[in-house]
Order: sequence, then C-alpha cells, then structure tokens
Amino acid sequence: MISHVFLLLLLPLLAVFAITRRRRLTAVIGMGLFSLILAAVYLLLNAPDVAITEAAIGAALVTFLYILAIRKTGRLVVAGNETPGLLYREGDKVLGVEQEILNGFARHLGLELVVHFDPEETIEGALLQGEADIGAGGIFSKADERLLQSSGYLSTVLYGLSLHQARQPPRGTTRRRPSYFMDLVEEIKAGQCPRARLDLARFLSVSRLDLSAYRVERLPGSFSYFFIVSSEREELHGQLNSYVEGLKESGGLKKIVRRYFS
Amino acid sequence: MRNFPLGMAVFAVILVGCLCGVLIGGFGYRGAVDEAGAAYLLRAVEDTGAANMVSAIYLNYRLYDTLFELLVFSVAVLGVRFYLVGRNEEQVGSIPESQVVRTSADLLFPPILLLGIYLVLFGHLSPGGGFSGGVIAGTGLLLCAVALGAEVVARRFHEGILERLEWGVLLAVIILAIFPVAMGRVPLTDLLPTGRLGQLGSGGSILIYNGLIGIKVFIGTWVIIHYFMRHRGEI
Amino acid sequence: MSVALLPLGHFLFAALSLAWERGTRRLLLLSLFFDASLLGYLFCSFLQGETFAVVLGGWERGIGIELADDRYSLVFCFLAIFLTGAVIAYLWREHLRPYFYMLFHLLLGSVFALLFAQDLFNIYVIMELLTLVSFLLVGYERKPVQIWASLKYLFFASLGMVMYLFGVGILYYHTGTLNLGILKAQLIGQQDAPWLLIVSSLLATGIAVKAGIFVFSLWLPAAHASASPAVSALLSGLVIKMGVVVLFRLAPIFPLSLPLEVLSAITGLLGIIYAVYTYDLKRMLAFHTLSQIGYLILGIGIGTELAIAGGLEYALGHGLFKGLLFLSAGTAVQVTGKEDIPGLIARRSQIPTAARAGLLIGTLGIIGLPPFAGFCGKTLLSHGTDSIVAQTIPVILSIGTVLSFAKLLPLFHPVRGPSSPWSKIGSYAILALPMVFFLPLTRLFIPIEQWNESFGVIPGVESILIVGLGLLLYRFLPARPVKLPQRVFRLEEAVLVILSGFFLVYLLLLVG
Amino acid sequence: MQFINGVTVGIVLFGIGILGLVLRRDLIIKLLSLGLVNESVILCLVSLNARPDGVPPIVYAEKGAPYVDPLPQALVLSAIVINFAILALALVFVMLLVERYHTTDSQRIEHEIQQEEHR
Repeated sequence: MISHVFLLLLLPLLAVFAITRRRRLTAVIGMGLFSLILAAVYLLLNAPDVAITEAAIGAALVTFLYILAIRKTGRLVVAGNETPGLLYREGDKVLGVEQEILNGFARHLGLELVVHFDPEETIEGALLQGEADIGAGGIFSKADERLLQSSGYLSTVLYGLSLHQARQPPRGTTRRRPSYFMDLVEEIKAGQCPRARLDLARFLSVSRLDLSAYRVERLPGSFSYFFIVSSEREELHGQLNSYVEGLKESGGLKKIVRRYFS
Repeated sequence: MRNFPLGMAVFAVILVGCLCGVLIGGFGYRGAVDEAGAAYLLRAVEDTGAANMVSAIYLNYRLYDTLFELLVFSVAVLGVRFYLVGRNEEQVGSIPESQVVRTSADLLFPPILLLGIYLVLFGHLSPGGGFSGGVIAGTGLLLCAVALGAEVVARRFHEGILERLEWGVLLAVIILAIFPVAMGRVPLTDLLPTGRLGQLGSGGSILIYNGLIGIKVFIGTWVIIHYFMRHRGEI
Repeated sequence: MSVALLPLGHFLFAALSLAWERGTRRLLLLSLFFDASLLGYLFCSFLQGETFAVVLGGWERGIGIELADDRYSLVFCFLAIFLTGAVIAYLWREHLRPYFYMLFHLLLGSVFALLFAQDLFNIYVIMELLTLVSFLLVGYERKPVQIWASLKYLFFASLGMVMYLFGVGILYYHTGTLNLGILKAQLIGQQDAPWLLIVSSLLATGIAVKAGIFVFSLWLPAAHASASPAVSALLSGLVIKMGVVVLFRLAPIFPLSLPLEVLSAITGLLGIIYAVYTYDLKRMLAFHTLSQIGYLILGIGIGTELAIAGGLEYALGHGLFKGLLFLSAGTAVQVTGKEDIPGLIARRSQIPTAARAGLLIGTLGIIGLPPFAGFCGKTLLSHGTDSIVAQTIPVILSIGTVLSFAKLLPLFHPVRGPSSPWSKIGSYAILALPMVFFLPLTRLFIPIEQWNESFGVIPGVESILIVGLGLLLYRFLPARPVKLPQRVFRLEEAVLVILSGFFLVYLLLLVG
Repeated sequence: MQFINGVTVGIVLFGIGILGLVLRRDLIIKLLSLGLVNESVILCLVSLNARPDGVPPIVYAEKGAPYVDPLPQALVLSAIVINFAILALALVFVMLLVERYHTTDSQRIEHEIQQEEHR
C-alpha cells in the first residue's frame, strides 16, 4: 500500500523533471523512466495486462523511437548567425572565414560539417539544448554563463552607429532588435535604426551604404571573434581551442583571412 | 521557457490550475465502486472460455474496437513507410561497434523472442496478448539490429514479403470478422467452441486473433523501427 | 446485421487495395457499387419501418458493442457516397498510389462506422482512426505547409480526444455503462449532478475540436486550405460533419442545449468575420466551414424536431456545396497558379468554364437562394424555434455569408474559358445535381404538413431579401484589407483557447 | 478513501502535460507532453475501479477477494496502442519538418512557413 502511494507521488515529480529538461535526450529518458514506474503502478493496481503493454510500448518502444529520431550521427552541427565575410551563404554554398576554420576542424574530427543559420538570440539556446555543437557567426561577446568561449581567432573593433536626430520610436511599439543581419541592413538603409553596435566585419559591409543620417564612432576597447560551446562539452571545447591555436601558429589562419578580407 | 511572454505563461498556469481543480472537484471520486464490471465478471468465463477476462473483453465482447485499433496501427505503419521511404536514407551499419553490446544482444534476443511468443500464445490464460507479445518480440529484433546491423536483419526479413504478410494478416482478421455472416450469424461472432478452461485450446477464437495480431504487430514494429533507423534523423 | 457490413466491407477493400495494386481504381468502383446496393437495400427496409439495431458478436446490449441507426444515418451515408463519387471522378486522370486509395477506403469505412456507432468508447476509437487517416491525407503531397498544418491538427485532435476519453471515464465510473441507449435511460433523473456537468463539457469539448467549431477547431483553416482540393472537399464536406453527428447523438442525453446555441453564435460570427477579411480563396472557404457549422449546431442546440431536421439537412447541403466549392476552387487555383481572389479574378479567362459554373452553383447554394440546398436547411431551422435570438442568429450568418462571397462576384463574369475534361465536369455534376433538386428530397425527413407549412413564398422572398441586403452591405465595406489577429492559430495559443472554451462550456452548463 | 489515488495523480499529470505542451517550444518536448497527457488519462481509467484488496481479473488468482473491473483495462489497451500509433506518425512529421527547417522550435517553424507563404 505504502509503495503504491510512494510510486504515485513519484510520477508527477518525474514528469516535471522530464518536461523541464533542456536537453531532449534527458527528457526522453526521463519519460521512459516515468513509463516504467507507471507500469509498476499498474501492476500494483491489479492490471497486469496494462502493465505489460505499458512496459513494452511506453517504456521500451516509444523511448527507442524517440532516441532514433533525435540521434545525430557523424555530424558537427554549427548554429551560426549570418555575417558577411565570416559566415554567409551564396546560393546553396556556405562560405566565409569561420566556415573554413570549422570545416577544417570537422574534418580533423572525422565529421561532416552542417551549418544552420539561426537568428542571434536563439544560438545560445540551440547550444544548451544540444541542437547544435558549436555557435558561430561573428560572436564577440557572450551572455550566458553556461557557455564556454573558444580562444579568439581574429581581433576586431566595434563601431557604434546612431541616428543624428534620435527619433523616438512611436509609443507602444517597442522595437526589437532584428534577428537577422539582413533585416538590420534593411533598417539602416531605410534610416530607421536608432542605434546599433557593429563589429568590424559587419561594419565593413554596412559602410558601403549611405550612412549620412548616422553618427559613426569607434567604440573603445579591443575584442576578438570566437566560437561558443556548451559548458557540458568540455572535450569538444578543448579540441576546438587546440585546433584554432594550431591553425594560428601554422599561419593557415592568416591565409584564410586574407582570402576574404584583402 | 525562454522567450515566452510572461503574461501568457501566467494565464496558462492559472487556466491549467483551474482545470485540475474543476476536474478533481467535479469528478466525484469516492473510491472503487462495488460490483463494478459485474456484468462481465459473472459470465465472461462461461461465455468465452478465456481465463483472462481482459482478453475476453478485448478480443471477444469488444472485438470491434480492437479491429479499429489494429487498423490505426496498420495506418501508422503504412504512414511511416510512406513518408520515410526514399528520403535521405543512409546505410546504417551497426550503431555502436562494441563486442559487449553484440554479445549481450545475442544472448538477450532468444529469451525476449520466447517471451513475446509466450505472451501471444497464452494471452487468454494469463496476462499478455497479441499486442504486447508482438511489440516485445519486435523490440527484441531491434536489439538484434543494434548488434548485427540493421541491414543484416533487413536482408533476412525481406521487405516485400513482410509487407505482403502484414496486409495478408490484416485481411485474414477482417475476413475472420465478417465470416459469421456467411453462416447467418451477426458479424464478429465467435463460432469456435469455448473449450475447457485453462487449456491452450480454450477461449474460442481468442487464440487465433491473438496469434494474427501478434504477427501483425511484430512485423509492424520492426518496419517502424527499421525505417526510423534508416532515415537519417537530423534533430 | 447488414449495417455492420458497411464499415467492415470497406476495411476489406482497404486491405485488398494494397494487395492488388493495379486494380485499386476498379476496387474503388466496386466498393461504391457495393455500398450503393447495400444502402439501397437498407433504405427500402427503412421505408418499411424496420430498424437496424444490432449488437456485434451476438451478445446482448450493454455487453457487446451496439450499432444502430437513427433517421439521419442513412442520409449521411448517401452524402458520403456522393462526395466519394465526385472525388473519384475528380481524381480520375491522376495517378495516385495504392496508399492513397487505401486511406480513402479507411476514411469511408470509419465514416460509416461512426454513423451507426452507439457506444462511447467505440466512437472514441473510430474518431482516432478518422483523425489519423485525415492527418495522412492532408500531408499526402508532403509540402512543408501541409506537414505543419497536419501536425498541428494531430496535436489538437489528440488533445480533444484525450478530453473526450476523460469524460467517458468519469461517465463510466458513475453509470457503469458505455452504451448511449442505456445511458439515456439511466441519466433521466440526474440531469444536474455535478459530475454530469463535467462529463458533458469534457465530451462536448473533445468532439468540438473535431467538429469545426471556431474556438476549438483552430487547426482547421490551415489544414483545409493547404490540403489538395480533393482532400479538402472530403474533409470539409464529410469528416467535419462526423463531429456534428456525434454531437447530435450526445445532445439528447446530456444537457448541452445552451452551450451549443452560444457556441453556434460564436463560431458563426467569428468564422464570418475571418472569412470576410480573408482574400485567399481556399482559406476563405475553410473559414466558411467554421461559420456554417454554426447553423448545424444551432439546430442541434435548439433541439426541436424541426430545428434538428433543419440543422442536419443543412449539414447535408453543406457537404454537397462545400465539396463542390473546394473541388472547383482547386481547379481554378491549379490552372491559374494564383491563390488570392484578386489574382484569380485577373486571370479569370484562364479558368475552365465548368469550374466557374461549379463555383457559381456552390456560391448560390451557400448563400441560400431558394431552390438550392442551403435554403431548405435555413428555412426549416428558423421555423423550428420561437425564440427571437435563435431566429436572428441564422439571419446574421446568412447576411455575413453573402457579404463574404460577394468578393467572388467578378469571377462569374460571362467570359468563355477553356473546356474541362469530362471527368471533372462529371465530378461537379455529381455534387451539383442533388443540390439543385434538394427541395423535394427534404420531404423524406419531415411530415408533409410541416413541409407545406415551412416552404412557401415568404421564406423565398426573405432569403432573396437577405442576399440583397448582403450585397448592399458589401458596397459599404471598407475596401482596405483588415488584418485580423492570426496568433490564435498558433499551436501554443490555440491550446489555451481550447481550454478557455472548455471553461466557457462548463460555465454555461452551470448557468443553464 | 485517501486523497492520493490514481485519479487525482492522473489529473495532476494531465495539467503538467498541458503546461508542457503550451510552455515548451521544442516540438520533441511537446510530443513528450502530449504523451504525458495521454498517459494521465490511462492512469485515471485504470485506477477508476481499482481496489487494493482486489485481485487481477484472471480466474486463476486466489479466490475470495473481489476481482477488479476488467472493462477499463480492456479499453485502455486500445488507447495505449492508438497513442503509440499517433506518436510514431507525429515523430515522422517532426523529422520531415526538421529536415526542411533545421529546427524543432515550433514558433520558428511557424515563422518560416509564414515567410514562405508570403513569397
């Protein structure tokens, strides 16, 4: 009787545990465990038929199916924000300095490189959820403490951009910062961007536009571009760091950079 | 729960809280009802000859529901095959190349298969039945596939034959269900004698249905797993 | 006994059509012949006053699963056959996989099964099969839009069916039976037990998700607009009606009258508002499915015999003309490559004449001009009640329908378009003919005196007035497109809306 | 009767599942939540007429104690299988969507699809 109540109370706890997980694999395994306990509850409720079916389907088969669906094999998944020169698309091809570095790194590990273009704010979430292995795309600062940053591969400076007459955005419509760089470019072109902070690579591509409506200033401080990795993936972090350092020492990095920014 | 409007989250929590409250309050649950299911308990054994009354209901009194359930399962298998075939396939070898996994899978496979067959054959006498037995045997095959490689197992279980067998089994179940009409009886009537309680041959046609469903589900499970393995999941 | 052969026979054909791949079309025709002859036989015995109640497996009621007909089962079976025939003719020249035909058979089989189902859990199982089959049919072409729409459909339908199953569980706990007939006798004295209110709102919510009622079926516009025309015609004309049929079964047993009336007003008005400001043809038709469901459940909610007859007749008519509209709109969209109404109007000379004629007849039907199908249902409905509110709802809905279909007027400008293949013309004709001759058919459902009373000059003039009023209002409609909130159709918000709908139903039950 | 029984726990699980369905944007987690919602109803149904002093509805069990109601158990078997079928198909569709959009975030898929429609 006591065991029965204990198992019943365990169920909601496990369910909450599973549903709030960030990593999908943990959630799936949590739900598998949940099903197993549920089967035990059924057995205690005098329903052996249901218990057997639940154990066979809910605990075993369904969990297997989830794992088969979410598994990744032989891929290094990069979630990147599109950045001119560093990581960008031309037709179906992905190009850029970061692409070349990461492609080399993936080949070094014996994996295939896959790049997903994501808006800036979702990259960190993708890393934490295990959707992607490496975050890239002209990253020069990170907010989340659960992320590790690789050693910088290229130093950069920041430029601040602000409208001369700072027009206040109309009330009620709080402007969010555009997610994709292309949207930002459109806004700047239309003279609607109140202020923006751009790194060198992005600024180079923006500087071709007509910026007469904006005040441009160079912000103090020195920065460098790096990649980010989830803090759970320390091994990957170490490998990435040593690969980037090696590339720097051998001078291969300089060659790559020269190809894109000459 | 990142990037989620807080107002909506609060609204959701309140709404779901109310829902739970209303359901618990409105249920009027006062523990088990006495004499619940007496209509079946009193007569199931005499009517059907099956010792397991759940099986008696599942495969005799309410066989019509089970038929639909089987159709749902078949449609699912068919849908998985239809949507995953020819898309982005990869030749999966074995997933983990490890001697331990292979040996343990080799060791585990026969008992699991045996368990599945037992559950199918004795579904009317003890807990179990065609469905759970079939799934367990199919999952055993998954273990085999992990150890030997999906392609090896797939070669042994030729796909075309499996497909035909699967639909043949469904056809057999439906014909079996319609057949009493030819004898002037209501469809889904059990025409076989009930037999002596506790023997394998008891329970009328429950054993036949269990066997057919077992085969069907075994194949269906394997097909689903196989297509999931072959498809290069990219999540 | 032969009632059970309708669904079982189709399942047999479904299994056969996979086994014999080259003969799928012949099998489909054969199955239609089989259905038609069986239905004809059943109809004859029905006219002689027989009923077809049968308990499968030869057990007594309450032990086995009962199948029984009511007055409308057979008629809906005929609707199913007509729609299927039209869709087969429409798809005659296309080469589809056996898989598609098998789904087709399963769809028909489960529709037939549902029309005779008298057992709550049986209804659940059939509904799930229907969900799964229509889920696969929507995504048949594998376009991402379709896949996303049908995935959302699956989420909502599944959630709805879970609530339904919950209701069935509570009901079983308190009554110990699942058979609708026995339940009806048992529940007579306990109409205001607190658990019954919960059960009623759970069952109603669960079914409403499938029945195309606005607050609940927020998956519908995306799914019906993105599916291929033949599938949309079947889903909108037939599958949605199945939810309504179940509501019709439940209404006399559970105290659902007030909630259904309120929901009919809500779904009608919101559906109309969205339809008026939607300029994508198929999406507009999908919103009209939501709005027209208002008539059907209004009839069921009012609950008098005439009103129910009106509502269900409107369901038949709606099945016919919505099928026709979706099929001909599908052709128009395919030929011109445009989905929005202005684009279609600009290219109207490319649209085959037959498709435009189909659109025209369908439009005439849906706005309720006198001899057509829509008119009969609406007239009976307004004759079925004395309450002013219940009589004004259909009038407002009709005006709104005219208002939104007025957008299509330039499309019917007499330009000669290219001709269509015979199969398509036949497919439109199968649906258009019964629609045009619907008025005499209504005689079958109501006694002759009431028929004479209901249909006269006055309702005809009324409906013409309504059409005129609608057209007049269209003149004053601001031409600027209005953007209505689309957020409610997203997955997360829609789940919350469904829950709120559940509470709405529950509160109405508490009040009523 | 005590307050912690299968029915109340089932209803609480139902609530948790719906919250997961609404508040988590990852489609896989949404599917897990949907599965949880389904399981919760099954738990409710099984524990409806379950009694601690009963025996399973199989004739060989020792006599004397009352049998547990077999009907909900038989119904639940169908429900479990149906849920599995739905889950398998939904997973397939999620896999197809992921192949196309490279994400399981429901709102981003919705966004991308709207963008495609505008084009």
